[in-house]
Order: sequence, then structure tokens, then C-alpha cells
Amino acid sequence: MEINFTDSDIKFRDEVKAFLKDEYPSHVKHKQDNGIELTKQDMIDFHKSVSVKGWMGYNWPVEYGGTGWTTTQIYIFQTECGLAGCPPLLAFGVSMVGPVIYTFGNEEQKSKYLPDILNFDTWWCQGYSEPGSGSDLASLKTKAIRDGDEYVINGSKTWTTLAQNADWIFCLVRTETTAIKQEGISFILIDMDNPGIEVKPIITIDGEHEVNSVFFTDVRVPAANLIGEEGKGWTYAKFLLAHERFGIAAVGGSKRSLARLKDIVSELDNPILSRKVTQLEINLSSLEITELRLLSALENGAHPGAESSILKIRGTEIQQELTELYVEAAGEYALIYPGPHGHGDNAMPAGPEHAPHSVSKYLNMRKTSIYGGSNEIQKNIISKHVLGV
Amino acid sequence: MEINFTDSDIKFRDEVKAFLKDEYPSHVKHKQDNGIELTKQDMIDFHKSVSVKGWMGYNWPVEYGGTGWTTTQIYIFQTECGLAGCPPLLAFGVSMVGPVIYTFGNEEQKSKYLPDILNFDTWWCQGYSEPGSGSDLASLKTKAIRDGDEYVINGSKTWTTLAQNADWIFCLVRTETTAIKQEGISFILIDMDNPGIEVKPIITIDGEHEVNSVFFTDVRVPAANLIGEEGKGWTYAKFLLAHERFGIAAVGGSKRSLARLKDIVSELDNPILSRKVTQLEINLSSLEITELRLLSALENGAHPGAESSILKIRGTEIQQELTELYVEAAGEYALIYPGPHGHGDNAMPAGPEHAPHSVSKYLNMRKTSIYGGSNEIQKNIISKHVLGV
Amino acid sequence: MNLNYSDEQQMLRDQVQKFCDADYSFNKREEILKSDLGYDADLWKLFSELGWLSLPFSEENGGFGYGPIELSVLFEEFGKVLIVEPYLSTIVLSGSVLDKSNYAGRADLIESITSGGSHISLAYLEEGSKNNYAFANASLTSSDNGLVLNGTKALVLNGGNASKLIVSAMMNDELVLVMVNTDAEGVSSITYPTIDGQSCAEISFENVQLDESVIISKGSESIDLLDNAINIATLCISAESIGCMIACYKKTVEYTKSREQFGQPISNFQVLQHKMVDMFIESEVCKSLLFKAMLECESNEVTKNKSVSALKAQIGLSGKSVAQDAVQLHGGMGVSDEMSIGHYLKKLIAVDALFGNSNYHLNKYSQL
Amino acid sequence: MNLNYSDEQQMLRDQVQKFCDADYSFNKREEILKSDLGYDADLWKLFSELGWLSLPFSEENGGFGYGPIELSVLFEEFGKVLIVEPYLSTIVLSGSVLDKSNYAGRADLIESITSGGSHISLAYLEEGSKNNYAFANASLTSSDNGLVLNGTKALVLNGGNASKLIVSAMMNDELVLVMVNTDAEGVSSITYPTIDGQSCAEISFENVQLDESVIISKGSESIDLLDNAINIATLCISAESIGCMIACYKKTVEYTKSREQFGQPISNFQVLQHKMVDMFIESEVCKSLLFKAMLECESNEVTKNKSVSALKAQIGLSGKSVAQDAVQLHGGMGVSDEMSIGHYLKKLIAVDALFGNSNYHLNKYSQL
Repeated sequence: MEINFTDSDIKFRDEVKAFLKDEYPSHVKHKQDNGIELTKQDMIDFHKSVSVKGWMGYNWPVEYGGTGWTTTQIYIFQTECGLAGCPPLLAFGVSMVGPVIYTFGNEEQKSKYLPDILNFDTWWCQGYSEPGSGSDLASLKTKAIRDGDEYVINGSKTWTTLAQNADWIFCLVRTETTAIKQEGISFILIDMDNPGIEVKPIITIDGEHEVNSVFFTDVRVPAANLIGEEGKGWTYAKFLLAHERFGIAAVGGSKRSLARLKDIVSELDNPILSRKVTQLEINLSSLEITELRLLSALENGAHPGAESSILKIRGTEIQQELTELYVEAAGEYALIYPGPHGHGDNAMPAGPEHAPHSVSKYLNMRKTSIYGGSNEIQKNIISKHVLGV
Repeated sequence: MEINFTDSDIKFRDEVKAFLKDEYPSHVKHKQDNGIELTKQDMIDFHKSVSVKGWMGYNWPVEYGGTGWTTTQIYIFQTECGLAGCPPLLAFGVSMVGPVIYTFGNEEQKSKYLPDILNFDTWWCQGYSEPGSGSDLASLKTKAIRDGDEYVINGSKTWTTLAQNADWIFCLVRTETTAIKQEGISFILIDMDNPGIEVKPIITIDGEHEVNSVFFTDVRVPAANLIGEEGKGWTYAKFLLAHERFGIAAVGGSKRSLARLKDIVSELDNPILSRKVTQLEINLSSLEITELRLLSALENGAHPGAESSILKIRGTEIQQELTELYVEAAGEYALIYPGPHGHGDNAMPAGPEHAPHSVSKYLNMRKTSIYGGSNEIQKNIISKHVLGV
Repeated sequence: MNLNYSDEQQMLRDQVQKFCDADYSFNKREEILKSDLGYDADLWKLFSELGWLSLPFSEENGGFGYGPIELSVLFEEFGKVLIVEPYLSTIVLSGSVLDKSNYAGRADLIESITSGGSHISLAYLEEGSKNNYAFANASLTSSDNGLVLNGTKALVLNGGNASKLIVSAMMNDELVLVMVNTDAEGVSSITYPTIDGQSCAEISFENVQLDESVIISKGSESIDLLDNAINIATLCISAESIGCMIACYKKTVEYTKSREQFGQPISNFQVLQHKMVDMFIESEVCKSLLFKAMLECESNEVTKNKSVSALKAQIGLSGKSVAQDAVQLHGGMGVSDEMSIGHYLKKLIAVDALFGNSNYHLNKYSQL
Repeated sequence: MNLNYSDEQQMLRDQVQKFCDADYSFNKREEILKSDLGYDADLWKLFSELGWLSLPFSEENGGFGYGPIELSVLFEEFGKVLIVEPYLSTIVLSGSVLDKSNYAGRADLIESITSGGSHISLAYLEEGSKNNYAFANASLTSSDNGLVLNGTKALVLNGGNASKLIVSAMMNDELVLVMVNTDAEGVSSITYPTIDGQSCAEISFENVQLDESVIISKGSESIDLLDNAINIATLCISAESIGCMIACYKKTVEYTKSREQFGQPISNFQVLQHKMVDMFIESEVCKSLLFKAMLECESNEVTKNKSVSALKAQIGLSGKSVAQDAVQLHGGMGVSDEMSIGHYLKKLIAVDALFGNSNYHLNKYSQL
């Protein structure tokens, strides 16, 4: 047992640090450091910088243009990005649809879609949730009816993150009505430029436009866009969920956020708040080691399964509590709500510098215990698969 | 709205205080104050002092020899007893079987049993729970088969508090096997001297012998001991549960315990513990007003129902947390466990004076969130009856 | 002892409730928030006509002489539908100061606000004053022409809509309260939106010329006036929070009963049931602490301050917990701005920030 | 980075687990506790034969030179079945002091304890010392005949069974550790049962005559020896607690699956399921903090002390929460002394009391 990284991992970490120091676009860094919302172009600039470095396929095998990194290297890369204050790498292309395409897609599909993902030339979004489906994902109703060489799609998706920026969407659609609802689901790729697609913003309680409803009315999609077999979409969807296991704990970002919080709180003479920060720091350090333990087990050939739901539960609890403590640190200035766009660069917000974005960040983070399988669902999973209850 | 008691209530309170000062037996008080376990005789002495004062029927109507007190007077009496450090008045006779007898019993039963309850000449215990029944009380299996003028009883009861001291037991027994398990249950009184009754101690984790298993083998009980109608026992049992609503919050006792805890903690320079005491004090004061609010509603003719489950939940949480904080205050001396009988009056326990009994009290109080309908069951009740879920 | 509402109080509740149910839908509120004023001037007039704006004023000042119990009835109902009209700022905060003061112009000013005609805001906080309003950096000095006010006040509730301000400042080492017109020369303000959809202002005074007649109070009288106003306002927003919490659990019960997943309403899931029970219990616990604080208003300083701090501390903790659970149980809908539920969360976070948050009051409580 | 157990460590675990499963039933433990010694002398001999008593000693002292990872493996398994043999006191606490000391007689003494032949206890605490073991009221003074020891030491683990004691005392303003025979004249003790079924003693020294050869260490060396011993012991009881927590959730899962109410196993109730999940998560979280503390044993003082305090603080919080829930979910059976589950609660409360409880370590952590 050894907590330190190997020399080669340390060398790798230095390389990541150097990249982040030199090539993480400075205008993006400035906005991130100051809590200013990123534009679509900022996001593209950041992702392009990773692409250019050749690291976009950080969790892909070499044969598809990925880095072929070890699990430890992936962990180091993600953590360092978090520590440097980067926005999270958008998962939809590289971590979600990409692995599905290279695992289940045909050669034509691989050569058509994978390079654009690695170059960040295509912005993908995810069409899973539907109004009414919630955690019961398999109850989805969006229909795809085969008509010659095409599917005709009707229905709607919701909570579609950044659909307003997306070029393509990957969707779970119902190609057949079956007794077992998981059957009859297919996995299909849809160009957002298709006629009949309408994207409507959903404004969240922090005032942001991050998610959307997407409506499909007689949208005609080439049958060639179907991944794998018709009716096997649920299998691919489950594969995809299992693929995105690490990173969800967001240890790097939380450590960065905690360090700043500690600076703020140390000035406040607020023993109750300090006590909460202490407990949070302990919780975060246990989360970090929990993630490393699972990582070690993985590298050792073990297959930790539902245990990794702990990362989702505790990771989001910590992310949420961090924002709660920022709000407490803002004291009476938590009252002022500059909105998601903040005061921009010009207007001078009232009160201490750390206060203005505390509440919008707090409100934004409420989603984390709801999305990706709510924390209640995660506990059901642990109960069933780990405890056998 | 008025938080202060009326003049006549204050006069009444003074009378209770005077009684407790003058007539609460001093040897009992001494033991209670010093955490020394009471003997059976101590318990009898205390109850007799209340009897002699004419207050044993504190929650009974005048016609059956009770005090006829208002709900407020009952509250004052219970609270002052708690504040004075009295042991709780045993509920089995006066608060449980007594009201069932005067409400559902016949004249013969009333004149036979009630006076002995009021004089504390009979020590009653309760035969409800059975091994395997738990919170699902109605699943009880103890059988009573009619044989001429008698019932023949076979089966067993468990968690029978102080059965080792009891003269009589009131039991729920199954007189018929019915499709609906609540039907076929009858309510019967049994003399503990009957042949065929065996009482076996259950030692609890604090080392105390407080509860028992009671086994019935061909116990022959006169049919005259049946209360009300055969098969209606469940109705009487539910009546009984509803009757014992107040007092469960144990506000008086908890206030006394908190005051002492505050003295101890004020000497400790332990800010984390102090913080917990502050929150507990706030919780206790909210519990006190919650009880008074329900009391006021009752006196005003309202019928608060499942809301009073809050008193059980919060009351036991507070009682338990008080003992947890005593354990924390004992620090390293929480390690020593003098057992329920303490060091008696002679041996000198090690460490600070407040430490030796902290752990046994803590362990003893774990039962409170389990008995009387576990706190989980109380939440089910609120969910169903208050929220309508 | 009697912890029941009187018939009169119950009638007031019925009246307010009827208004809220009939005339203050969530959509209506959304429209009001989009308006320039940020509140509905017609409804404000209606409040005046219904007598609500006069509730807490003494009879000599033309009011009903009602106390915190009646105010709490009003605010609890307001909380249930998230009323945004500036009752707290104009009537409770500024109104209480005026009502209890010996200020010569108080009768006219009270008339002007209870008629719904104008707003007065209380400018008692400054950046960094950490809820200690017995001291101010703003200064009132004598000059040849009278008095000169300098300084900047922070977080002035509804400051952008007020025609007058009650401003705290130091004069000869004493705290004074003065009445200042917002259109006076040297007064400038920036208005900020607040999380709960209302607004507050940062207001600067640069050599504002005043005469002696503006002085409302000096020294300990100023502190007493502020203490009283802020204590009552704390009770009011606590009652409002309880209204919010009640709405939260009721709406969540309703939502989970209607929302189906895995072939059944999600209200069937015991974990959700117990969370809703916890929400209910928290609201009841807070209500008890509110009763205690209301009924101990007239007690000695320590008792009163302890019961107010216990209340405000618990409101912060319970409010956040209840509203967060409400959002969580609404799932994705909970974080959608279109649904009302998230707005209860915002209101409860705003309440915690006002007049000292939960940490502040727990700390204060333990030091009393 | 590698957080997996080595094959050798895994073999040790398998060996201990096999022993615990086969030879340490709860009934067996109950019998052992009723015996005069309070532990099983035959099993203690067996531990010696299996080499377990020699695990942590350096090779020069005849041990295996194993570190905290191997000890934690042993203690985690011990915790699962609530082993009562005095390994902590004799091997970890006294053994560590001897092993790291330059005491002349250490080899013989280590041999005497690893052979299972005798017990040595560490008497480092006094009433009121509040975990500050760098100071003692006990005093060692020079006299014509050598040295004289006076004072009273508190909470000496397994003190009643020890033939020798390592005692801390002040001599010329320096902390010294001395080796004292329990049968020496002037040594008297009272033995108390501990909550977890073991025992500790309060031991008084009244003009106990000693010679210079008894001195193990002086000054900062004494403090270093105690620091090291107590840090390792803290890791051990933390691992033991994790074993207890694992046993708690496993036994609770088993119990709730077998226990029927309302026509179904109570493990079907989602609230109970989520509580068991929480128990599982707490045990995992603690395990991670244990790993951190074990792996940072050789780091600088601050890092090491922070990771140990974080661990011990969390063990106290999680242990209590897990065991309380385990008792609660066992219902009436949970508070019955006949069932094992309540004994895990007692062990976890005992562990919290040892070497500074949760409050103490949270406070210490925040000051580091």
C-alpha cells in the first residue's frame, strides 16, 4: 500500500500542470476565477485547447485516437483540471456518445463521428430524460417509426443540458412498444439542424439558461444514424452510465473551492462556521481517498460496482455544502442576487467580494443531488447491489 | 394568546411544588439525585406518597376517584414531578388499565380493581408485545380458549416492564383466529400468582433487569376477568394508546437534566460540546411549547390527533441526546462502566462525579425510540394521518 | 395559559387567506416581479383599504394597535404565497420606528404610508457593521447652515422605491436617527435585486444638508427604536418563513402524490414520506419557537433576546432544510424557475440573511 | 499509488478471519467475559504461537517489523467479533514504548509479553489531564536509597492483569517513563470494568522505592515514545471500530431480512434500507480516513496529526451513528444484552472515550 504516486505518475502530473499553466486560455481562466459566466465561445476555446494538446480522448483507447491513459492518469488529469479551476470537460461527446460509438457503432459511424468529437468540432447533447420519466428513465415515450431508409421521430426530451449550443443530439427513442419497457428502446444520433426540432429554454432557479426542452415533430433521421441494433438501446445506455464512473466526485474542484472558503472564513471570527468548514474538510479528504481506493481496486483488476455510488452521493453532498457555507460566509450580503450573469466586468457589486456569486452557485448546485440518478436512487442501488436487500 | 398560567393554575403549581418538597420520600429523592437504582420498595414508597395525597388518579374523572384535573393541571403536575427529579409515575395501572376498566369494564370490575390502582395496592404490568410481533402488535399469537367459566391461556409476552414486581398483568390475547388479524383479539386481566405463569428476566445492554419475558402455560383465568366484549380487545388497546398522549415528551425531566448538564459543560471549555448544548436547549424549548400548544388546542375542544406523535419523536430524541452529551462531557471517563447498580453508596467511583452513570443512562435511553411505537412507526402515522400520504 | 388564536385573529387570518388564494396566484406574482416597481401598487392600495397597513400602529397614530400575534398571522399567510409587496420595509421596520418615536412629524408620515401613498425605508446597516447597529460610520455634523450627513448605508430594503429614509448616523458619539428625503441633493443610490425577487439599495450621502427638524431620536432612544423595530421584523419574517415551510410540505405532498414513477405515485416511497414528515415537524417546531418569542416580547431583555435568537437561528436551519428537501423531492421540476417551489427556497435563504443569520443567532443565544 | 492490500497482508487477514469465525463466537466471548481474568489465557497463548503478539515489534527485538497496515488488518477483524484480549494495552501501547525505547531491559520484557507470559500496562493518564500526557502530577524524586515515586494514574487499561507498569511522572521538570512492578510496596490499585467488557485500573503509588535502572526515558524522548504509542494505538482502535461498523451493517441486513412485520421482511421498508446504506457509507468513509492516517504516519508532524485527528473524530461520530442505527433497526432485540448488536455500540462508545473523543479531535484538528 502506498499513497504516493509513482515517479512516472508525478512526471505526468507535472505535464498536466504545465499544460494548464501555459495553455488553459487566459480569458476563460479569468472568468472562471471571478465567477463570470462562460459564453459558448469560451467553452469552445477551452475544449479546443485540450483538443490541440491531443488530450480530448483522455479516457479513450489509443486505437480510436484516445490517449490510452491509465485510470490513475485519468484521475490525475481530472483532478488537476479541477484544481486549476477549469470548467468540467463536457461529457456528452467524449465520455458519453463517443464510447458508445466506438464500442457499438459500425466503421462508417466511427469514422464519421469520432474525429469531430476529438477535435471538438461537434457539440453533442444528450436526449434521455423526458417530461414524466424522471428517475424511471425506461418509461420514455419518444417514438421513432421506421419509414423506408429513415426514422420519423415524434416526442420530446427535457433537462437537455446546453442543447442551445449543440450540433448533434444522441437520443433514446422507442422503436417498439413492448411488455418490458426496457425492450423496444433504440439509440439514435440526430443532427440538431433537422427540420422539426425545437429547443425551448428552461430557466433554472439560479436564473440560468443551462437546460432545455427539445421537441421533435416528424423529424426524419437516416436509418444509418441508428447505433447497433434496433431495440438494444437500453443496453447501450447502461454501458454509457457505467463508463462515466470517476470524476463525478469532483474532488479537484471541491478542493479548490474549499481552499478559497477557508481563506474567507479565517477572516470572519465565526466559530460555528469554522466548525462546519473543519467537518467539510474531513469529509472531502475521506472522499478523495475513497475515490483513490476504488481507482486502485480498478487498476488491480477488481470491478467495484455499486460502491461507486458513494462517490456520487458524497461528492454532490460536499459540492452542495461548500456552496451553503459560502452563502453563510456572505452573511447579510447573501441577500443580494446579481443573477447568473453577475455584474459583468463593469458594475461594482456591493459587499464583500466573495458574496455576490455565492447564492447563484448555491442554487445552481441543488441539481447535483437530483441529476444522474438522484441520490435517493443511488441509495436504492447500493441497497440492492451492495447490501443485497 | 397568553403564555402565562392563570392565577389558579399558579396556585395549583405551588401546591404541587409544596407536596414534592414535603412529601416526596427523601430516601427516594436521594437515590434519584445520585443516580442510584431504586428498589421495588422505593417505587412503592413514592407511589404511596402520591396515593396518600389523593393524586394517584391525576388523570381520572372524579366519579372514579380521580382528581378531575384539567389538562393544564395534569401537565403542571407531570412537569413539576419531572423537575423535582421524581421517577415517572408507573403508567400501567393508572394511565393504562385503569381508564380501560372504568370505560369498558362492568361495575363489578370497577369496584374490584380501581381502588387498588388508586391506592397503589396492585402493581400492574402490560402484556402486549410478543416475540415476533414488534411494531406489528396485532399479529399477536397468545391464545385464550374458553373452557366453561374460564379461559385457558397459552403463549408468551415479551418486553414486559417490571413484570418481576407485578401483581397483575393486563393482556391482549387471541380468542379467535380471524381473517382480519385485529379481530379476534380480547383484553383480559390475569393475576400473576396464577399457576402456569413464568417470568424470565431480559437483561438490557445497560445491564439492568427492567424487562421480562412472561410465559403462559395452561393458565386458567376466570371469564369474569375479560374486559368488555370478546373480540373487541383491539378497540380497547387503541383507546388506551390514545389516552396516554401527554407526558411522553418528558419535558420536566429533560429540563432538569439539561440544567445539570449546562453546569457541567460550563466548567469544561469545550466549545463543540457547548454548541450542541445550545441547540439542544433550543430544541427542548420548542418541544415544551409544542406540548403546550397541543394542550391548549385540547382545552379549546380541538382533537389533535397524529400531531402528538411529534411529542414522542422529538421528546425521545431530546432525552437520548441529553444522555449522549453527558457521555461526551464524561470524556475519557465514559470508558468506566459501573453497571446499573453503580458503586452503591460506599465505593468511590473514579473520575468526575457526573461521569459514572452517564453511559448506563445513555444505553438505557436507547429503548425510548424503539418502544411505544418506534419513531419510524410514528413517522408512518404522521405521514398517513396528517399529510394524507 | 392559552395558545389558541382569538376569534378576531382567526378572522384576520381568514381574510388574508381569502385574498391570497383568490388574488395572488404564482403567475400573478411573476407578473408583479417583472414590473418596474417590483410590487403591485394597486394591491398595495387594497392592503391599505383593508386596513392591513394600519395593523401595528398605535391607536393614537391612527392604527389598530395590534401586536406581533396579528402581524404573524398576516406574515404566515403572506409567506404561503410569497407576497412581494414591501410590507416589511415600510410598515414593520420604518413604521415601528415612527410609531414608537416622539418625532414631531410622525402622525403625517404614518398617515402617508398607511394610506399606501408613499414608502419610507430604514437605512440602519453599513457594510461591515455585522449586525451591530448601535454604531455607524455615517456621520451627522453641525455646520453653519444646520446639519450635514455623510456616509453610505447598505442593504436598504425597498430603498429604490422609498421617498424618505430613516438613516442612522453618529453625532457627537451618539447614534441618531434622521429623516432624509431621497431626492435631497447629495443622496445617490444603486438598487440591487434580492434573491427573493425584491430589491434593496446601497445609498450614499455626500454632504447632504439637513436642518434640526430631521432628528427623530438620539442616543439610547435610537438604539431602543431600532431594537424594537428589528425584533418585531424578525418575528414577522419568521412567521413568513413558517408560511413558506407549510407551503413547501403541502406542495410537496401534492406533487409526490401526482407524480408517477416505476408504476406508482412517488409518494408511496417511504423515504420520501419520512422526509415530508420531517418537513412538517420542522415547521411545527419553528411555530412553537415563534409562539414563545411572540409571547415573551414584553419580558426582560435577556428572555426576550434569547427567545428571538432561538427562533431566528432555528428558522434559518429549518427553513433551509425544508426548502431543500422540497426542491429535492420535486426532482428536476424543483430546480425549474417556472415552478413555485424553488422560489420558497430563495425566500427562505433571503430570510436567513436578514437581521443576522442562523450562525449569528446561535452564537448570540449562547452568549446571553 | 496503490491502495490495495499486499498478498502477505491478505494472508494475515485470512488467518485472523478464520480464527475469529471458528473460535470466537459471541457465546464464547460471553464466557470469557465472565471469567476472573476477563480474557482467555489459552487464546492469548495461541495468539503468541500464531505470531500475532510479535507483529509490530522490530526484528532486532524479535518481531516481524510490521507497521500500522498489518495491525489495522488484525484489529479490523478483531472488531468484527469484539475480541476482548488485551492486545491494545500490552502489545500496542506498552509494546510500542518498549520497542522504540533504548531501555536496557527491553528485549527481555518484549520476549515476556510476546510469549504471552505476562502483561505490561501503560500508566500515562491522570484524572484531569485532559489528554495532555506531556505533563504529570505524579512525581519521581531522588532519595538516599534511590528514587521515590508518588502519584495516582488513571484509566490504566488492563492494569489489573499487569505485572509491570510503564508509568509517566515528573522528575526535575522533565517527563520520565519508569518501569514499576505492580507488586512493589506502595503500589495499590482499584479495578473498574469498562463499557466494552474489559477493565481498567486506577493505580496509586505511595513512596514507591525504585532504583535508577527503572528509568526508560527522560524529557522529549518520553513524549515521543508516548506520542508514537498513542498514535499507533489510535489507528488500531479506529480499524477495530471499522470492523465493528462492518459487523453492524452486515448483522442488521441479516436481521431485517429475517424479521417479518406486517406480512413482509422489514428489510423491504425503504427507510430501513437507506439507513443501512448510510451505515455502509459511514464505514467506507472511515476506512478511507484510516488509509490516509496509516499512509501518512511517516509524514511531518502536522500532516500526521491532522490525519490522525480527522480519523479519530470521524470514528467517534460515525461509530456512534452506525451502532445506534443498528440497535434501532434491531428494535427490542437491539437493547437486549443477549444479542451481540448492543455490544458493538458499547465498544464504539468505549473507543470514542479512548485517546481523546470526537469533540477533542475535531477541536485539535481545527487548531493544527
